[in-house]
Amino acid sequence: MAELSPASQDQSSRPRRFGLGMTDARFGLLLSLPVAAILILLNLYPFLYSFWLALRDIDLRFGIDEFTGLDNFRKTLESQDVRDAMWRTVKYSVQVTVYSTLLGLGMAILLNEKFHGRTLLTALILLPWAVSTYAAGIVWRFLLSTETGLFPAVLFRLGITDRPPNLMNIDTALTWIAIAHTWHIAPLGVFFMLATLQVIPQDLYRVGRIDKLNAIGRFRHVTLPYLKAPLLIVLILNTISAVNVFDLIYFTTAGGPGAATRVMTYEVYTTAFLNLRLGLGAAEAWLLLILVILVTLAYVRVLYRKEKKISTGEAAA
Amino acid sequence: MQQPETGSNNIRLNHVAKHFGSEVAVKDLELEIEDKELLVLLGPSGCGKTTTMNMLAGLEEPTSGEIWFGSRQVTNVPAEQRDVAMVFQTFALYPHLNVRGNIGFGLKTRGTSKDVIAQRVSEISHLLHIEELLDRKITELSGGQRQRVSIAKALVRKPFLFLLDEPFSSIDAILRRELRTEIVRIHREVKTTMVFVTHDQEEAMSIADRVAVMRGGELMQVGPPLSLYDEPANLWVAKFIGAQPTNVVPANLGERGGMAGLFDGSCAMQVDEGFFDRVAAATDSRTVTLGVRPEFVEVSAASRGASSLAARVYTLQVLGNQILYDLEIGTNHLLAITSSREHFRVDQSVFVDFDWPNVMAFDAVSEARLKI
Amino acid sequence: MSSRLTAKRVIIYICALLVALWTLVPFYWLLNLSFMFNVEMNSAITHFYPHDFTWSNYVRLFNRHATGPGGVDLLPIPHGQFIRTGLKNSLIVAGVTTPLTLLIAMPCAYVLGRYVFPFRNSIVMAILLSRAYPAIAAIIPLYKMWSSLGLRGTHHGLVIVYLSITVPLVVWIMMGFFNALPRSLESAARVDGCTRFQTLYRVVLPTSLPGIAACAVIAFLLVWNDFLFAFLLATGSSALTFPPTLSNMFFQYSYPTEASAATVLGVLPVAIVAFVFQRWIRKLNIVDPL
Amino acid sequence: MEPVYVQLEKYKRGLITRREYFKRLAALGVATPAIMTWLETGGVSAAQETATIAPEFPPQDEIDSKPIVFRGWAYEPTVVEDNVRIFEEQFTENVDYQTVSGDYDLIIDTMQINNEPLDMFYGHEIGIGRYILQGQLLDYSSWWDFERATAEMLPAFTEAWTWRGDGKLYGLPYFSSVRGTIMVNTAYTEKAGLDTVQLTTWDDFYDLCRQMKADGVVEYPLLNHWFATPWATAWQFLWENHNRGIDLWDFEDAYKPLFGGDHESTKTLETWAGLFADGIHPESSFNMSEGGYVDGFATGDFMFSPQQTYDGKRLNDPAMSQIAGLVDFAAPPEGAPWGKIEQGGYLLPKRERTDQQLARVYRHNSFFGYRDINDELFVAKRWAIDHALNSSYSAILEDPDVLAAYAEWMPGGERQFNDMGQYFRQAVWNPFHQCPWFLEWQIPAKEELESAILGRKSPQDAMNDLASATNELWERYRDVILSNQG
Repeated sequence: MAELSPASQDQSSRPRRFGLGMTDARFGLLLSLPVAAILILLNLYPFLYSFWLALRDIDLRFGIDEFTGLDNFRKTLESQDVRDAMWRTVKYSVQVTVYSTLLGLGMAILLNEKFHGRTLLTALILLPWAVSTYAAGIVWRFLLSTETGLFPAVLFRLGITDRPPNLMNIDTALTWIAIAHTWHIAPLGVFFMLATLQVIPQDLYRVGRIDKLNAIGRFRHVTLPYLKAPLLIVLILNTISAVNVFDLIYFTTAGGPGAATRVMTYEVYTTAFLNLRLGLGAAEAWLLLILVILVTLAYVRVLYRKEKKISTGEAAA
Repeated sequence: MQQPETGSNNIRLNHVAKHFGSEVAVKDLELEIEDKELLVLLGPSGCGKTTTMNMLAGLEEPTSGEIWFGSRQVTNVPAEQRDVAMVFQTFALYPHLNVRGNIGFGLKTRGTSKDVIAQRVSEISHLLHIEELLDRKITELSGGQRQRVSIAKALVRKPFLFLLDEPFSSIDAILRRELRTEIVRIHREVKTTMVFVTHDQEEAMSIADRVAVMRGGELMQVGPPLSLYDEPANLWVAKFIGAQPTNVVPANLGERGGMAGLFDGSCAMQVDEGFFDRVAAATDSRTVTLGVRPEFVEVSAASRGASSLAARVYTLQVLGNQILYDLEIGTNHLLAITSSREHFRVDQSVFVDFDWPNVMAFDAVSEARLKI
Repeated sequence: MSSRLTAKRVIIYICALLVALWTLVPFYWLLNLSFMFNVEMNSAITHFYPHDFTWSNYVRLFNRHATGPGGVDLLPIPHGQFIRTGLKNSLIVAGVTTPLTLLIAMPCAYVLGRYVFPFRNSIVMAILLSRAYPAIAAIIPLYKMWSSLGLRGTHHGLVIVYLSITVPLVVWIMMGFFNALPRSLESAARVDGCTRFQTLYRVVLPTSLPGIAACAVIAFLLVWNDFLFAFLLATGSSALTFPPTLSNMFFQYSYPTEASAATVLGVLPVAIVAFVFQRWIRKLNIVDPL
Repeated sequence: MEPVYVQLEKYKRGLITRREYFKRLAALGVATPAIMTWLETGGVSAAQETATIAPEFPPQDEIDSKPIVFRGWAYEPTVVEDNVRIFEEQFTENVDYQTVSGDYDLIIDTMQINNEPLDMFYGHEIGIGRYILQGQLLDYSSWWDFERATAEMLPAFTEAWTWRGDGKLYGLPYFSSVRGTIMVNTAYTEKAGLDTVQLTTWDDFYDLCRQMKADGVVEYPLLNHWFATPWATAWQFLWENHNRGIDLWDFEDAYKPLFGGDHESTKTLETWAGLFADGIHPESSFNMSEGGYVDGFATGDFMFSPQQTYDGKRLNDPAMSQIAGLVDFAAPPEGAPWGKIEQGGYLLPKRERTDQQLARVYRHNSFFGYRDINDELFVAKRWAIDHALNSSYSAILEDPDVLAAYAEWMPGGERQFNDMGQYFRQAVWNPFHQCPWFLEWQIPAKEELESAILGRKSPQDAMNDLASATNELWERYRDVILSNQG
């Protein structure tokens, strides 16, 4: 007859830590409770509260606070300023998305090649991403300024212009800020795409060579199919980042010259904070939110299949 | 092999089932694991053997049914309270601890004193010949060493039940053979109930006291390796067990002493009368499926009459002192193993006879083995 | 064949050089300005490097005098005290938020990556949406709430707000990280006698240290770099963090030289941290953990 | 003699002046242990003055428990801190001083809305209308030195601190300046062979700029007050039209806008657009911060620029400027208004206070905005001497110490100092700055004016669009304003 081993006796004499009642479901709920609380109190509640605010005419400066229904939304939709700002946001976002995605792709392809200093360069390109948007704004403000800027000085020294030109003018300011934004955000896409490039089997390129594909052909038929999904996600993330731009504008042009860089976030900032009309500002923010949600939904759609895979995949393992 | 005895430390699975959503991983499993035996859970991937093992370990809760460790019901007891130890396919060694820390971890979590841990670790590392590895990092070990460490880690606790989940599948073939013998040796020394999961029937046959064969979440058969080989419960087990696949020959036995149609009548041979009688005693149907292991297929250059089938050598493989022939009979194929030194060439015409006393017969519909 | 390869290598090195310039020149220019005297910066022709190199802008931020060109006495930069307080506050707020974030986020990320439980998918979806929620939209209700709760202009008020940003992001990243860990380690731990909870902190977390450290860096950067929330929820208070105090150097009287030096003080620590940890950060799939 | 508590009551109610009160108290020979303590710790020179100090007012323990809350703008905070220290020493007081940096108006508004404790804060005259409408501001008419102080200020500057709605004084200035003072880079006047620059009208001034360009003296003769900060262009539009005698507002009807496409002011904008189109003014100014704008002139690229009077010091500082020693004031036109008054001052927020606390706050605020314990204009003079922030108190404008300090920085010495005094006397106050929705108005104003200057819109369209944006504001707030002015 067998007897219980000593180890088993050790075990049975010890008090139970989490009782029999601890199931996977309860464990999951218990551990995600703090995060759920944060999401509800600091994300969901303010989100609903902002809708409540949008239904009121709240003018802190003049102590006005009354329920006006959908009036703020009507004003927002009718406002030419808002329409212009929305259009600028779209123009800006498209620029940022295109520049940063293309640049990110280019840098990823470059960093996937073998050359001396590749490791260092890979490490360096993280820096613009690490220093945040406001710092990117400051840095580019100084680069572009007519008085102290590098670019105008170079153009002047090279004799291309007869004095340091004003690059940030009413026509070009938005584009320059988009370039600054690109400088800041492109690295994120680089890492994402580089990770994908590095898992493409080299054999596929060998097969490509055997099948007499040139470099462009190999990119189209081997690289691109792999990059499709990450590329799409990078596109969407860059777009969201661009739509939400604020610090960059605040630190460079503050909406000017004229209204050239008054994007939607700046419009919301002006209404809600400079003018302290929180209700109207909240309504404008909702318009911005809808734009972001549309982009995010695309994101969710891309990820949806993977998400489904993970939840059933757990069960099978 | 020993007769099952109803000891107080036997492990019982009563009507255990596990569902994942609509997927049924294990279906109404009835199994008794005897005290101190080495039971191998054998089956192809997806057969439910790993789920069964996880339920034994307490890593999964059964959807229905009960699990008993001796007189203790453990159905819903989580792993940490079950006193089981487990060796994983991926070794599952903690990378943040060294070998010594890994081996002692399970004891430490159970509050064993430091001195006892040190003593046990040194005992077990001696048993597994890994004393010199104790202060190494996990990343510095080879695959075989890792496996030994993970076995040591499991054994050090002297668990009530020792589970091994395909422990050798990520190790190369030669080492795997060594470790098989090792496992048998260890089992003899530690005298603990072991459940060993594998999809490799050769491995199962070579180490098991008893083998439990599973398929599609169902238990097909339990028994000592030889009995599985000799008396498979059904055609599937017969095909699954054995170094070379069993030849499956659909047959219409016809009249006693007459010719039987094989392979849906595409060829005919005379069936041994003794065999015919035994089949006739077991079933009314004349249509059965014959299971002929390749070692019971005889190949000769000359025909022995009506009991021989004409065939052609399609391919041959030399397996050391034996030769495996793939023989073509019309459009059908039969495998045969001979240990005779007589060679046949590819494309040579040969004659095939069955060693009738060793031919198995299965019900053509249920595929259950006919007790003949 | 060999000549073609050489041409390709030349192109690669040219591209690498361009990428390096694109990345580093803006930083160089910031440093360049920060090492100039005001007079030199105001000269009619912009200098590409400081002809009269000086640390004075940095020194003067720390309430010290310096000697300018021609022996002129340069007063301390008045704004220096705000910059210093701002750096201190940023350190406090980021320093408190980061460990709290890890404490709250890690268990949740683990169960989201590993377990099936009620509301799991709702939580994942909420995290996803919270990440896309525009800060400027989020801040309007928070401004009102924080004002009436008396949380405006306090360190803990900022910490709470930052948790609402860092926690979802870290959960999002680590969820994928935990999901990619070999499952057998946890099974082993359970069999070795660990409860689910012990498994988490004795096995899963110790083996995930690189990922956790990288998340700590990301959370720290996120808080350290935030401008908008601090700007609107802490201005006018002694809890104001670095970025909004810096912004004030761009409104009225301050020189690009001085503002550059102040910017460098805020940017340099994060640049160094990011550079040191970049290998780990890159390993995390920040963008798409699923 | 009345008993002490009666006199205290009178003092609190402003029925007797502080001096009178102290004199009477001294005459009563009141002395307490508090004064002894103070004598031991206080300085020797201050000790001479202690005879006139009311030792029982306010009681020492109350001072320590409830500090006076002072929030200031983040300009030279070390100087302010030192002033706070001096005040605390002079009066054995307790002050909680902190600076605000960032978007000042937004922050102060937020603090006011949240009823955060505040006894004095820095503000511009342009803010008082807004604060008063919020019901957040207390006036200074019951302050004991009210009449004496207002009599010492230049009238236009007093007017700036006086709310049009009730005619009461709401701020005490610690510095005053004239925005729009024309600075001249004398390197270019020398090149052009000009002795002095005597201004007459804005049109003549702009003609001079054109002339300089035509003569090839300088690429950009003018750096106008058009920079990126929201109010910059808007302010010059207000003051220049005011100087030109053009009325933009109906002040009686809650700042109803009079301008529009056909209005006279559109011509001003047309002139501006012409300056830009003809290359008199550079495009880069629209990206400059306020500091960048001053520094822009300091690069020496420009001949003229309307600046603040006090910027003369910075522009002539060799540590800051490329054109140090070359910056002069253009002489303002004889008798005609020029530029715009701009002051920094201290405002007194409403909050629950006992009368005694109010007396302490009055004493505190008058130290920073008027006179110290020695009856000196200490704070104002210190700013004028150290930082060229001048004062609307005539005494400072004529003070020999201040003149001496100016002569050190400015190449023109006494002549320049006198020119500056002239600017002060001729500066005007545009009452629109008191408009409660002034901040809101700046934003569309900047957009529309800049669009017209940069040639994106015709001045007529810009002014029409600005008028319609302004009308919206006017309609929205008209009733609130009229009821408050009622």
